[in-house]
Amino acid sequence: MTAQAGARARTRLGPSGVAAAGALLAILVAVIAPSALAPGDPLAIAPAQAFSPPSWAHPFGTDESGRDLFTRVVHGATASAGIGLAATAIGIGIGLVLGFAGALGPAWLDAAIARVVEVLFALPTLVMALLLVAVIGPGTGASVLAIGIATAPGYARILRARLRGVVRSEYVRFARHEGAGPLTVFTRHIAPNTLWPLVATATLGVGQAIVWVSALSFLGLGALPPSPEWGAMLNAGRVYISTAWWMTVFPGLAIVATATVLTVLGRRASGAGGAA
Amino acid sequence: MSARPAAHEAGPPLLRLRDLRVSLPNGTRGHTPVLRGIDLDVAPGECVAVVGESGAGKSVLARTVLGLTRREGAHVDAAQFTIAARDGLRLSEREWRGVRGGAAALVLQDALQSLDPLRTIGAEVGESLAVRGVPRPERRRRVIDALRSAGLPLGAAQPAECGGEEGGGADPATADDREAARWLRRRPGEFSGGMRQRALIASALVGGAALLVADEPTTALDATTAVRVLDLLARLRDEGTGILFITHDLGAVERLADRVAVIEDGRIAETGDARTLLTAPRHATTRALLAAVPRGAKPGPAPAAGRDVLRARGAVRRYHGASGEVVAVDGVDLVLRAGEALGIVGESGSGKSTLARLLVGFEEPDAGSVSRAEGARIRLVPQDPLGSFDPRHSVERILRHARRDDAPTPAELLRRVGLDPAMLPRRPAHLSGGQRQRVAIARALAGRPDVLVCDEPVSALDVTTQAGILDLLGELQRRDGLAMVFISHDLAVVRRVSDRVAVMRAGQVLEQGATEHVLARPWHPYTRELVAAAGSAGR
Amino acid sequence: MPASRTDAGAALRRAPGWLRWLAGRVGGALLVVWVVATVVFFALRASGDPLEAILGGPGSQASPEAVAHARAEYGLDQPLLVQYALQLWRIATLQLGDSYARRQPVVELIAAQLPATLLLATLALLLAWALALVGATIAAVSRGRAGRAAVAALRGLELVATVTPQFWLGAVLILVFASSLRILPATSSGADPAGLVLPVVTLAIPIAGFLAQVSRDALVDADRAPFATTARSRGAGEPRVLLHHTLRHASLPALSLSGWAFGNLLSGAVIVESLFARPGLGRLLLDGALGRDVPLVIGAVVVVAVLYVIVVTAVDAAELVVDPRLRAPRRSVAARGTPPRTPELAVGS
Amino acid sequence: SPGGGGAAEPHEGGTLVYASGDAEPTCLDPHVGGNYPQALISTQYLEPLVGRTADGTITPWLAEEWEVSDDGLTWDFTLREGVTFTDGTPLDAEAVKVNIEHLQDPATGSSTGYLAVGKVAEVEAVDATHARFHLSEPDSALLESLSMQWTAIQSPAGIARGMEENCAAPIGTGPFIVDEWVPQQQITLVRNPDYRTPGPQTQLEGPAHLDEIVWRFIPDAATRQAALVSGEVHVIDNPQPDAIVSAQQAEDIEHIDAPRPGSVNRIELNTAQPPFDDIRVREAFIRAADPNPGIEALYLGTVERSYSPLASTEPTGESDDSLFETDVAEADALLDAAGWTERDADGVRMKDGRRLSVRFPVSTNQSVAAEQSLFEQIQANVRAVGFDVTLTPLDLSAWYGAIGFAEGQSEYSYEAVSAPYTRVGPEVLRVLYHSDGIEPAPSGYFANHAQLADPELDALLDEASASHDEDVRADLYAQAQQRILESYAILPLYDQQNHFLTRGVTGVTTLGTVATPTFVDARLTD
Ligand SMILES: Nc1ncnc2c1ncn2[C@@H]1O[C@H](COP(=O)(O)OP(=O)(O)OP(=O)(O)O)[C@@H](O)[C@H]1O
Ligand SMILES: Nc1ncnc2c1ncn2[C@@H]1O[C@H](COP(=O)(O)OP(=O)(O)OP(=O)(O)O)[C@@H](O)[C@H]1O
Ligand SMILES: [Mg+2]
Ligand SMILES: [Mg+2]
Repeated sequence: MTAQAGARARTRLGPSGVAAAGALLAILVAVIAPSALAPGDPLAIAPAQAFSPPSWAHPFGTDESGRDLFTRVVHGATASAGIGLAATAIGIGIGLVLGFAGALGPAWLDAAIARVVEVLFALPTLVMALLLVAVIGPGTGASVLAIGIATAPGYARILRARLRGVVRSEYVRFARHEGAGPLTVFTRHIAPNTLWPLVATATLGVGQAIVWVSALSFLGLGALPPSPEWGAMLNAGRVYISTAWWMTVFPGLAIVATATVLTVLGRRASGAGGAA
Repeated sequence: MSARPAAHEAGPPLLRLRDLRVSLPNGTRGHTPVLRGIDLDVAPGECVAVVGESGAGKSVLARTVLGLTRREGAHVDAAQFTIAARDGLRLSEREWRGVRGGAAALVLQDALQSLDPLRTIGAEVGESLAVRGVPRPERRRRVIDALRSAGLPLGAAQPAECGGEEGGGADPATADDREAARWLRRRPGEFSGGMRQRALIASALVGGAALLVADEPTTALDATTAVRVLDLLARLRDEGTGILFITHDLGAVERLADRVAVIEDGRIAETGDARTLLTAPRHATTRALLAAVPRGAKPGPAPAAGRDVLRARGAVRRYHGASGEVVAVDGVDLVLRAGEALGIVGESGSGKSTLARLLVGFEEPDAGSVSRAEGARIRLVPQDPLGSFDPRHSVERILRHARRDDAPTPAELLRRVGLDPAMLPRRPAHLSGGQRQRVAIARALAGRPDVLVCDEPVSALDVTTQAGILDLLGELQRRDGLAMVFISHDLAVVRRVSDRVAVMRAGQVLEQGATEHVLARPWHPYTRELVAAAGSAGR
Repeated sequence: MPASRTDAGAALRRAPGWLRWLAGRVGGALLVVWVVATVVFFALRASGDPLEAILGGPGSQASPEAVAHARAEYGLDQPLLVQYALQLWRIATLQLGDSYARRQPVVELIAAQLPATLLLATLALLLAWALALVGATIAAVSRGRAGRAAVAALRGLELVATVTPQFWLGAVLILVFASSLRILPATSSGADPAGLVLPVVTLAIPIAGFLAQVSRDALVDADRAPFATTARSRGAGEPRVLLHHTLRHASLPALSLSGWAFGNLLSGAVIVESLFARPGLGRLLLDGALGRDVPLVIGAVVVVAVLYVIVVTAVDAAELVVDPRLRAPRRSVAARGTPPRTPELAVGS
Repeated sequence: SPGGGGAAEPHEGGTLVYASGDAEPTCLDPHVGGNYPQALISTQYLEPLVGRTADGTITPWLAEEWEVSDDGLTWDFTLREGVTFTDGTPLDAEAVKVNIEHLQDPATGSSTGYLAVGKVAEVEAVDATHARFHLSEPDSALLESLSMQWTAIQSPAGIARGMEENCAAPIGTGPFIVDEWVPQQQITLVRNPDYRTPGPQTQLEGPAHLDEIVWRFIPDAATRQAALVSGEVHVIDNPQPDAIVSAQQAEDIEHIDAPRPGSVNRIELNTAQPPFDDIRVREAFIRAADPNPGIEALYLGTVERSYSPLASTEPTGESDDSLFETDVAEADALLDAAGWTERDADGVRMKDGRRLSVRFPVSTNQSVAAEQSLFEQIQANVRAVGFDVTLTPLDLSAWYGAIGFAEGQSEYSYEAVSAPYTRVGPEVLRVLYHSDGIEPAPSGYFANHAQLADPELDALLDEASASHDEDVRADLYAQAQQRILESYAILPLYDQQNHFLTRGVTGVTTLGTVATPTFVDARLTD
């Protein structure tokens, strides 16, 4: 990338966007190759060094089993982001099916889906997730599924609204009027205008899903020990909050930072994409 | 207007500006000069018009006169800045508040959004009194007086548009008062544009302002309503109010102003007596401005009548709104022949756009029929171009997708409509309204159309650019035999481009015929009213 | 049957506007309950033995009598369709059954816990509104370089607030205000004002972040709107412009988001109530979910859904009061941009 | 009111607030089910027939004296005279009979109490104050059984109201009366004005000092601790080790360390199915577990490592640390010998295509965070020799489900578990390790999670149960303990932790039975 191109990107993103992109890069590296950032073993215990405050040897300190928190936070990115991604993927998958069926199907189907989606959206996410957990039982998989299903109505709603907006838009009408075939219209106008904004929404959604799943972890329904999932780490550290603040602060910051970065980028992407 | 005494010679000026310079923050830390030396006087009972192209700095001038640019971060400097006998450069914010709404009042450019939609008319009009602590009963009385003098029919149960007849009668009965009270509780959303504009003027006058700054008070209104507002301003002027009248409409200037200042790029280009300046302009800018005003009939010979390319027979289009059914187009019969230009005029909401969409086939008629000549290629220039562009596509891509046959390149198309080809990579959302309109025209031309349906294609353009586009369309007609439907609410524009004209109201075509014939001898009363309004405002 | 439906439809179309509006709301509420009932019904059947779930998970070791009773009550020996109808009927008639774990009717349990949650949620919503409007006001009145910095800081704060996990925030607040400073109690058992402070703050902050964002945008828009300049041109000072004009506009999106916010508050109540050991619907629901007390969870979800509909209806009514444009005839409705029902980009609540 | 550093004089009356970290009971009658949370709260309103001092001596309580026949099959209890339950029903032999029958009735769903009175064939009401217990076989632990809160005596009229009502407010003879139970919020206990049956732990004659006890449930340890520090509550249970340490330094907070009697806290390995049906695999697990450094780090010196099946408070406890020395090489060798020689990609041992995996359900309601961390460390340690341990934190009911045996299952779904079951005296060994304990109680609970079925061990335990000679009994229990330890079916960790922190209150004592606190002598000082 030339300096000029870099400058251009910077002006488009703004300083907060650049910072967010940088942070995202770090998170991505942590997700893909955690060992590059933190070569240690996130599960290696060392009881003798339990509860060490942050130091050069342990930048984030150690936890109650003497595990290095920096290593755990870095390696936790895979689990947390994976959970967030999986839940979002489920949500979007269901949302896509409902959204497309509604917007492109017959009117009665659209009406039915619209009402049902609106109704499911009315149920608070955690309430819905708990309902599903009550029915299918607790566990990581269950909580990912629960958050996925609980967020699906939100995606379906956004997608359907956008699809309807695009399908009925003046520019699609103009394209047809100018003689573009259905396939051209779809690939040229409909798909980019509905799916790209969805990427932005999904970016935000992953951030939110991480927070949701960590909430389930807090409620004892999340990741299994000793997985370095951030929510579970946070929950474990919370017990020692008055004597070992670092056990709560760093995983908490990881969640907040990731969600913030994804939110900033998601908003920016949706702003740049030009809403229909 | 002709027999009026020259009031400005009587008293000391209400406003005196010498070498006023204003620069506004430009977002990247610095300031950009917007006004660079303005000299201006307004005396009581005098109307001084400020005309100039879009972006010349007219609105900035208006806000500066009321001391409102300072909170926008402006640097204001002047050799002299006297308002209401005080030094405008030295006034503190608190002292300015005393001036605003008291000695001087402002009617903002965006008239329809200048009343707070959440507050009642009474509260809005009475605000400058409330700010000054005027007790409630007196406030009410003065608000009612101001509204009456602005020509609002307070007594009527139905807030309908009435003419400018004087006052509310000799003895204001208590029943009348109650009616007025109910009136004051209404909100801006319940009124038409003209009534809102008058309420806004009333709110400026209620504090007894000696100087009224009116920034384009008529642009948002249709011709008939505009005339009434201009009449109101004239009456105020005659009653002794000094008016700084900002506009780009030379017809309005002619009707109202005593003196005119032509502003170009933040400087006064020419100033002088209204009649002399309009008849014998000295400065090039003024001359260009005058030349660009559309006037006269369509130049050149009438085209040879060709085959029918578009035909509507008893076309009806209804919409279902929440408040019931709207018949947008109600049994229209129309024919467009090859090579011909058909103008359509009518007030807002009369169904012009709906008819255009029926003609190009964007909508199907609910009754009657619309037929198009076999093989004729039809293109639409929509009224709201932004929605017709894919927001993700660049101008270049939009034009490329629209190209047919041997149409010019995108860059060439842009040049034809007076745009810089440097705009090719831009997205439509990042263009101004006028630029978008021209891209829409370029896109329509890219399709090498036989028929062009233009829905208000020049409404967002300043007169100079407008003239260029009208010339381009005329040339296409002459050279390529393009048939055209041209919709506009501006009678002068329609007259200049169309061979025939149709007048619409409430979804129906009231009358149609050869343009000059209809305008010279309108038989429908509505057409007569329209022509009269246009004549008095525009000529 | 189709004839009667058409009649009803026609009658409804002739009915006055508010009645139609109310009918739509009630219809919405019924739909909510129906969807919930259906989802639960099929999820229960899909997850294995519904009896086991009804009687409290695999560890319940229910007595044969209890099994027989539940089998009869839920019609589990009947065909699937009958079971489904039975479930709908039970919910429609508010026969939510007994909580297996607490041996009490679900309706009673919920009725006992509801007031505490409603108090919590209402206070949190009010606080969130207040915070949002204060934040928006600061943003609108900030000028100059320091002002820009303040606004930037505020925006950052709002953003972080929206993504901060509540359980973490609450824990930090407990550490600071209860353990270290000892000025506020860490737990709250009911309506004691001091005990409510921390839970309400914890619950309000993320939503305040969201509401502040929309209010700030609305206030900045209103501040730039011609009517604000006009008000200034009449001699109105900044406080007056704020109080009489712009702040009302800024409160509109926050108001119309309240339905969504309320849902979010109920999500938050699940966490906050267990963190602060507060009684309430959220904790009841959590205990129910953890203990797989399916009748209890279904009951709580139905109640939450109905509550949501009530709140949205109330919000709509409140909007009518605050925004006269919604009451005016059509032409002016079009003039107003439809307010967001959910913050642009929030996927859940 | 919170704050107030100065130690004020203890005063009469007032409301004591107790905050429990245990799960809120679903029934306040400890006969139903029978877990520790029920024992905790029922100590305030129900009293047993006999008491027990901290050193294990059985003392009179509701029963003044007792006599056992030579064959050990008949016990005569003489009840205190003139005692009435708080509903006015007299405490008589008939009431005792009703209580024992209540425990034995399958419909009651008792687990702990049911096991405790398992050998009682019948109770005969000889006259108003004389109850005769007929046993099916001799039971030397009968007095210990009857000293526990799970067999405490309730008003027969109360029992007759039916399970639902009795669960909401059991009626006893204790110093307090259940006044109101607002589920999820609190239980209010008010003073019993006619109280006159103090147990061995108090010198008090007459009603308690406090007007009222408010019993709250604050599941979150950090919140509970904060509530104590900020003065919202007077007593908390299940404190975190770091809270205990800081309490030991703080002057306004008292620490009560009252380890539970009977069994030690241990991890039990399921010997009924692979891989722990092979003693070599069990030994390998135990040799590799290496819990000591973790116990030190996590408990900050508040607990001591145990090598015995019995708590340190049990005089008959027998320990053997030589069996538990950490030896990773030995563990590897044992596993190799047992045929777990292959390793999969993750380094987990395999045998015949089966992974060496261990399912370990953890009851979050019954285990503090430090303990769960210790399990994680053990998980990491045994991982080094090729065990793949899956820790599953579960809510109480789900946990019961996980260790239970449902119809249609081919095997149990746990290989390791740590259950908090205990009872008074060495008799706990029989409940936990006798093969009879594999059979579930009416509640569905079975105590022998290790599923030890060792006829010789059974014989030792039966014999000890039947013997009334203390020395013989001690010897038999010692042998039994040695057998249990050598079977490598359990990994003893430490005493069952039972700490309380108090602030602004004096006179809180714990019973010598299951170490539950009593507030009969308590007085507020703030
Ligand atoms: N608040 C502001 N901050 C910075 N620049 C401004 C501001 N307002 C106006 N300008 C700039 O000042 C110049 C003059 O604008 P102004 O609004 O006065 O034009 P105008 O003559 O009123 O045009 P129009 O006829 O379109 O209303 C324009 O270039 C505009 O971009
Ligand atoms: N899509 C629509 N749905 C409902 N009503 C509509 C729709 N389009 C137009 N109308 C109504 O039909 C009538 C005619 O509208 P149309 O846009 O054709 O008028 P117009 O003459 O073009 O007005 P203007 O000069 O303001 O552009 C109006 O009352 C309008 O409110
Ligand atoms: Mg302007
Ligand atoms: Mg139109």
